[in-house]
Amino acid sequence: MNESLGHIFVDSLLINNFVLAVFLGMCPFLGLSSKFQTAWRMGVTVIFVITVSSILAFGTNLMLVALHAEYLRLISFIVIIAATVQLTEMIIKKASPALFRELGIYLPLITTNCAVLAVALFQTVRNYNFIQSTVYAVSASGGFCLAIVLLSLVRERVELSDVPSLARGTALTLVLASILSMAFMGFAGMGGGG
Amino acid sequence: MSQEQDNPFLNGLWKESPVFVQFLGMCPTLAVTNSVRNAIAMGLATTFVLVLTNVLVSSVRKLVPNQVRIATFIAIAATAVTVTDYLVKAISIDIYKALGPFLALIVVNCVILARAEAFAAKNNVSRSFADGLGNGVGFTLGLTMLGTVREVLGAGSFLGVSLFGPNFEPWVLFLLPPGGFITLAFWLLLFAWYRDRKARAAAAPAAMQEVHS
Amino acid sequence: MSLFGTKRLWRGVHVPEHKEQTAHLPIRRLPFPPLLIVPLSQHAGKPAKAIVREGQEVVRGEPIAEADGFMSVPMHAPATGRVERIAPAPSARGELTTAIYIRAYPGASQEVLYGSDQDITQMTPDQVIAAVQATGVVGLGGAAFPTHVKLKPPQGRTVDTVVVNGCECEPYLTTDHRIMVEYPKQVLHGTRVVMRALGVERAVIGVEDNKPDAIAALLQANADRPDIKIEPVVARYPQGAEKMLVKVLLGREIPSGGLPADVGLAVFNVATLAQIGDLLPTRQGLIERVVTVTGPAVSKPGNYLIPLGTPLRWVLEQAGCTDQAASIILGGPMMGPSVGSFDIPLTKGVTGVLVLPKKDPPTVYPCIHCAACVDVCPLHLDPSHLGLLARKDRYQDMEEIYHLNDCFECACCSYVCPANIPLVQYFRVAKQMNRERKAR
Amino acid sequence: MPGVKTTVIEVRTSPHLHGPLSVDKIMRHVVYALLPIAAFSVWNFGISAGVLLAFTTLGCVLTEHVTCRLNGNRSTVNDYSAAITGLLLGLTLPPGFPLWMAAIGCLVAIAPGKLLFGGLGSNVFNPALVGRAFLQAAFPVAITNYTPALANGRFWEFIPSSLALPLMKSAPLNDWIAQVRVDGFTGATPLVLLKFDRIYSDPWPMFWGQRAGSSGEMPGFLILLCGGYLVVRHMMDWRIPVAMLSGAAVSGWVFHLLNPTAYPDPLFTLFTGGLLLGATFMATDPVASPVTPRGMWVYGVLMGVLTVLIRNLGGLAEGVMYAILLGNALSPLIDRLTPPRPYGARKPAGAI
Amino acid sequence: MSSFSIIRCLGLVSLISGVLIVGASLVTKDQIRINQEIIMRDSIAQLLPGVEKQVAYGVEPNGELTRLTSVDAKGPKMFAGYDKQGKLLGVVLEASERGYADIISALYAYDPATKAIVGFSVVEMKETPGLGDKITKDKEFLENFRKLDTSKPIVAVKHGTKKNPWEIDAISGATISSRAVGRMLQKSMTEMAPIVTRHLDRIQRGTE
Repeated sequence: MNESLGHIFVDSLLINNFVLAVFLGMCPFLGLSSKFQTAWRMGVTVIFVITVSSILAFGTNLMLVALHAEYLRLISFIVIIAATVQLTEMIIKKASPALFRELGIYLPLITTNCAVLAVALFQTVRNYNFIQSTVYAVSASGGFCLAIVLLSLVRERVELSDVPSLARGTALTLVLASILSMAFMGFAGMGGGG
Repeated sequence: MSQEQDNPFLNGLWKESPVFVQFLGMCPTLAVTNSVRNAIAMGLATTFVLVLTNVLVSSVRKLVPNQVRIATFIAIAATAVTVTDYLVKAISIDIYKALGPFLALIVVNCVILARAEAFAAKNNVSRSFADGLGNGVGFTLGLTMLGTVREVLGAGSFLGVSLFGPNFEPWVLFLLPPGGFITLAFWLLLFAWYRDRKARAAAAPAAMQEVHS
Repeated sequence: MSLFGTKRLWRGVHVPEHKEQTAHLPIRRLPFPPLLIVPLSQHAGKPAKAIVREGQEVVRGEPIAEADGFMSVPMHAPATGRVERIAPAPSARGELTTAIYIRAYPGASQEVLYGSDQDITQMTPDQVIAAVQATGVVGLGGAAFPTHVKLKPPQGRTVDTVVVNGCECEPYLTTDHRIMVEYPKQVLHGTRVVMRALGVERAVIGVEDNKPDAIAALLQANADRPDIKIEPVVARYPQGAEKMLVKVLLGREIPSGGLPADVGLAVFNVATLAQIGDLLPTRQGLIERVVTVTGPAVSKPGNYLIPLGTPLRWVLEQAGCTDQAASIILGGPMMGPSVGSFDIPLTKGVTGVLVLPKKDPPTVYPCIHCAACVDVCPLHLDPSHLGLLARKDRYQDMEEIYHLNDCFECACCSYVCPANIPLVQYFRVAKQMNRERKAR
Repeated sequence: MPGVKTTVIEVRTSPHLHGPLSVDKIMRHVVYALLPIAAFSVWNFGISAGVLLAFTTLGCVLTEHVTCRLNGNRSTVNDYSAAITGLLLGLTLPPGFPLWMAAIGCLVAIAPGKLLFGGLGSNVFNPALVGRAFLQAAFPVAITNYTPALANGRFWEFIPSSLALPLMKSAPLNDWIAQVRVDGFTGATPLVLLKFDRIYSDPWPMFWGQRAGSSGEMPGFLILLCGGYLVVRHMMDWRIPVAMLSGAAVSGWVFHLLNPTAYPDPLFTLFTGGLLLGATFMATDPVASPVTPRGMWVYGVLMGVLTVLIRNLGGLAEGVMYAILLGNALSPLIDRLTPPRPYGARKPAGAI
Repeated sequence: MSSFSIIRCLGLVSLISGVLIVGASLVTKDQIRINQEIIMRDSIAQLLPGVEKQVAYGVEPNGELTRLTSVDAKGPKMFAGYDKQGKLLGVVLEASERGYADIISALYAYDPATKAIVGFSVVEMKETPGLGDKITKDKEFLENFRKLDTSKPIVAVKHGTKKNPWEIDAISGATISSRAVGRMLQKSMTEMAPIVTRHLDRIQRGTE
């Protein structure tokens, strides 16, 4: 498939937003979106991890195809992601201990963020070349970051009002996510040549 | 913890439902529940992976050093998912296509790792089996409940069988992403309302007694 | 700022003035009450120390308490009589403070027989400052901050201009207005005193354009002296707040948490300067002040010259209250506190007594984020968010993120709020809670 | 003691004066301002539009009342906000929209769209648009079934789709449209004609209300007039509509300059679809818009540009609703990024 | 001790994983291929009614054809279908194009004899349910592909305005999806029709 980079970017950032349209990365999206600061940091870390692991996964996939060992794809991707997260953790720890203290608790969670694995799998299934893969990784993770930041700000706002006890918690978050998702439907068709 | 109260199967099935209580594995919960068939297929696939992972983890648990615990569990889960992937493909390509990427993504479904870590790593094989089965069936049940609402409203059918005749106007929304969010929210609200009512009903007699005494 | 001729405040609100009731009434003296209650703390800073005994006879104008340090001012006897007792008395804020009770002699002529002349032109700035402190004058615009303290700018700050506040932007109040109309010479003389103490060549008197007669009187009295500029400004609340006034007149912003001296200014109220101009040449003390007694529920509203320490009850008896009277406010309706007792004495900081009729409490709606409060806030704060945070007891966030401590409670936000949310009240509570939290 | 008779005095908190506006008064006047537009709609589309508007208004008020009561709270319908939501929802629907679907719209707009968040003042998104977005996603066919204005017999005959049976499809409208067609009026809106058939319509007649569309979006002059009334009475913020309309006009103009054949001129952009109605009455919903002065400009311009982007590049003919919903979603972020600089601030105040 | 136990553990886990994965892969391999072939055969049969035998070709970038043995192969493919007598019924080609929501991919049947498209079916799409997804099942729309002329550029036209045999009568309300179908066919035809013509003899023989 020869998709232009612009299409890939708009498509995975807005139209098929990872969180709001494809339902990937739901656990952190629902679980870590109550505070803007947390959400923002999580989003940025995810962008970093996804981009790095996407690049690594691209190389690994080339290797697997050459060795005719495609059946090891899933397991090797998982290992790559776990390794990337470890690596990120170590880099941040070295580079900025302050940032590490703030992010430390979220980093291991990224391993089970399905968006990370999904990027690696999708870019393989869609036969993206290296540049396409990287753009895809950046925009898809950017979409995640955008969605979680928007949700966190909206949730902080809702926190200031008197939400009925019935709706407090996950139900309200889901309703907000649903409305956000409806709003993002407005972008549909933007990539297409109408 | 007494053995009678702590039935791992029943706990996973409803009390600690992965979908409605623990909010684990939200991605497939919302993504593949636009039809009952997909929901059940996904649920069964996840159950299979859960049971397999739980049993494997439980049987090797004493050999696993703490440092590589998570890595080992993930590797086991990935193995189980790869196996499931092949099996589903062998059973029906249609179902395989319907579940799409979410079949492979079972490996990062938090419910797998959560059960391995929280239960299978500490319990014997038979109890872990029951826990995996319970959570798996609970997950399937939750998915089916979501799938039912979404399919009935979104397509006017149940398991592909038309319910309201050809003139029914489907609520397309429920097949789309917002419908997934809103259906889960609806179920949660319903449970909250029910719990609230039950709590009030329980509180009312107590209040009456206080008045009388 | 002066695109349209007259300088003006762009934020804030236009409040109905209600000044017509008293603006044209000359200042009249109120009869002496039988008992005066002179609190020792009528000013910001340390309370004064009593220098009289119970039972001692005092003459009107005689010092009865001395300043306790630099951040304090002396008190003078407001009437000739006998010190009945020195005991706690209720104050406008509700708490009890020590006061000197003076039983006025009914037959006394109440002439001021105290003091002696002094020539300012022969005095050094420090001597002028000491002389100002000796008069016991504090900010008469309401803040009651000791005036002489402002004459000594903090280390490293120099003052280049004196700003005189003749705005009186609070509705109903007309004391400053009448003082400017009737005592322009004293105002100007007081201005020169502080200019001399500060060694400043320039002064600006800002007067709102709804007091044309005051502007005319000042201009006439100042006809031959260009060093004091009289500057009309468009009437708008809260232009009388010093932060606002210096911004409007000179375009300078007093930094958050800072003083006018930080931007080279010293700000004084016209009534304060009129008193200095009046008292300083004869070494007298502050014993009375002009108070506007007004409101829909007052039968004889007016601008009264009232001896300090006169109980509120006496003032209301003399001015007359109608049956509708329900709430009494010391000061203007925007910022003045409502009092809970008739027995509190009027002090140096009281600019007016406002008697309001009964009013049903308004329905309070939820905040609809209409941003009316954001648009009027003269300090460019976000009262809307502050109010929402206050309802959730998030006082710390209010201070740290939303600059709560910059708020000077002008109440513009509460005034415009269509949801009737008592924003200012929330902010007062929040500030108090923050102080308590820090104290712990 | 002649003066002081009152023995009980009330201690109140300052300020002791209050401005002339109150929430219910503002809301009431917004309803007044919407009524002429509703009347125009009834003139254009007849009994169907009238019943639809009455139905959505009553539906929203009733939903709010019943939901409040079920929760054991005082009913909040007296603040008129539910009536506004209902009117706006009705005005954004096609005149022949099936009433049973409109009822669902009311339910969604008020229950999850507003009361779930805590009622008036708490809704992060404009409730009417939440209701409409739900309907758009749920019934994409019915909500794009527009009918011609000024049809013969419109005052005594319903548009056939209005009365579709609950849960059932409405009958196709093509025959009916062919039967009542008036000169110059087809069922398609100018935006749909432009997007899918490349037929350009003259913008000025649209400004005077001569076209098909949602029941309340056509009388441009009336919308501006009614909005102007609210602005003059200080009941509406003028910055948001001005920012949104200029954002749309300028970005539409840029598109037009780049490719005059594919993209319409700015006047067409301004006068078509729900842009005027949305910018005047929905983008200005104070609850869901930023409070900071700079934020309002950013918010307005952003929504205007988004509208044009969706219309010109997206798959939909109309983008106002999505643009406003996205603007609502972004408004907490905008508020956060555009804090007013406090008087005398020593350093630039809080970025992110 | 600990490093030994880590190695032991990881070794054991890799062993288990390896055995399971390879086992599952071996056990299911044949069945998966059968399934895929069944699906492909069914969809070809649906596009070319009466087909009895089919041959799969891979299309090389230089336009050459290679005979395929597995449907799993990478790259563009082409399937030739023959009836009982071994006569060529048509070729089935792949096409894809960006639709309203995401990429639509489809198979269509092309009859080189009449130079017409004679069948069309969507393989994968995410178009709006109720609107765009009508391209998969709307009878009126699929009727377009019973005999669609390819001698002129294929275009989708507004519903009810089809006049020429090379036009596609679009679904009302789903103009974008319909146009995407038109575009994908036109694009694929311009690319593939010459290749089919060039190798027509070989395809008709259907043996290699």
